[in-house]
Amino acid sequence: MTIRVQAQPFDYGAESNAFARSSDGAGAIVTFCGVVRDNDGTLRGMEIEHYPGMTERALSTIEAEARSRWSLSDALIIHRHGALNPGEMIMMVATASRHRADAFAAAEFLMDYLKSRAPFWKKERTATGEGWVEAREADEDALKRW
Amino acid sequence: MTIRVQAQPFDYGAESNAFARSSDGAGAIVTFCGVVRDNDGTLRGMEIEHYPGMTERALSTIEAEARSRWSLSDALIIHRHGALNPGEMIMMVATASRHRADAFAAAEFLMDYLKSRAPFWKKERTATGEGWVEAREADEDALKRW
Amino acid sequence: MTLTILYFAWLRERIGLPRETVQTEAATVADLVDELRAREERYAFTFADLKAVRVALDQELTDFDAPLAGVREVAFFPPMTGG
Amino acid sequence: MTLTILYFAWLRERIGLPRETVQTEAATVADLVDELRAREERYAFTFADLKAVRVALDQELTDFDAPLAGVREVAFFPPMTGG
Repeated sequence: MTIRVQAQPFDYGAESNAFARSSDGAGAIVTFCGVVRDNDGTLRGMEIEHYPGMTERALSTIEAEARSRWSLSDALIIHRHGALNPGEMIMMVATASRHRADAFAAAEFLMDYLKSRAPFWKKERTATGEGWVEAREADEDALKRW
Repeated sequence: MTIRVQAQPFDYGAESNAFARSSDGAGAIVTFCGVVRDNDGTLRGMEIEHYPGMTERALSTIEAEARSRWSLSDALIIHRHGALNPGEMIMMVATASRHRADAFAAAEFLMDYLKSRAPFWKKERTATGEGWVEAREADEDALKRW
Repeated sequence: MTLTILYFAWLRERIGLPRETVQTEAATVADLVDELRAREERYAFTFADLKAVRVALDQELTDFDAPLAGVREVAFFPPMTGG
Repeated sequence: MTLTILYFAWLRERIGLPRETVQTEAATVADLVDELRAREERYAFTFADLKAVRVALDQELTDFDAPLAGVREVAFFPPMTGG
């Protein structure tokens, strides 16, 4: 089980391969990767603020909860903070299980909780100014199903 | 949208990175990778037989169905056939969407249909002999939810 | 009519060949299976329990009561185990 | 009691500092917020609508009616937008 909160970029593919290799015998690997998206071509960049200390605690709690609910042989969370450019990878999660349904459910659970319960805040910088990304009601609602 | 059925190994990480990069603006990337697992340490290898022609048709149909159900900017299916060793990667799917819920649902849908509706058959070779892997009832049941 | 029949996985192994060409007037897949069963013991053995067999006509999954009119390729195989 | 208060995202920007130390006898988070609001306009402005504010005590998410007894670190921030 690995949690990394870092300013520097990570290599999604290399992390996915390393995770799959170390989860020998798992059978089913699921990964999620979030990319800085530029919906209308005006995004210049993004700044991610976080709460050092609480971030790691929150991610550990979320991951422990996922492990208690599903049969996982391994899990990985990497989340960046600081300045990011459009197209850069913000974060990834990976889950490994003998059963694909567990790997999928756990990865989606980790994402849902990470979105609304881990202390990260995104600020977008566009051609016309900058502003904090507002939390989506759909993200809060997504927690209710678990 | 890419479908590849091949005997040679593929690089899960490199494919994941290339997929994420080409899905610029998608925001959410989900991948699944199936690994030859050796549950009790007796597996020597696996042989995957398939039905050339029908395999590509079935995968295309499944992928088109996923695209009609969810908002996907891209999808990828790679599946190997022939001889595989324990620990080798059998197949992967990847989905890209602006919304993570769509990317997750589509990837799980692709996996569920690929398991039971694409003409692949696995034969396992162990220390004591060889045998065809039997279809699991749970895999057939998994289709009912879609 | 002339049909190409393909066998996969344990059906291929039991019958002992991956494909063959047959002349038949069978109206449905079930009729064709009956003709094959009547041929030789290995066919009767292979098609003993149709619950364990799936069929595709011209590469589309179908049922045993599907008509063969216009079909060129019939494939028999066990439930699929991809992924 | 002495509390360290942390502010994140737009709360940090509106108040103009990332952290401060306060002496308070506030019994709950809500009491503390009332004290802060009474201090200066920028606090009143920042805490005008508590529906848009979340609070953590010693790095655990909680509610505004949570007691402050024994707490060392209070953090105020908007709904989280990670992932």
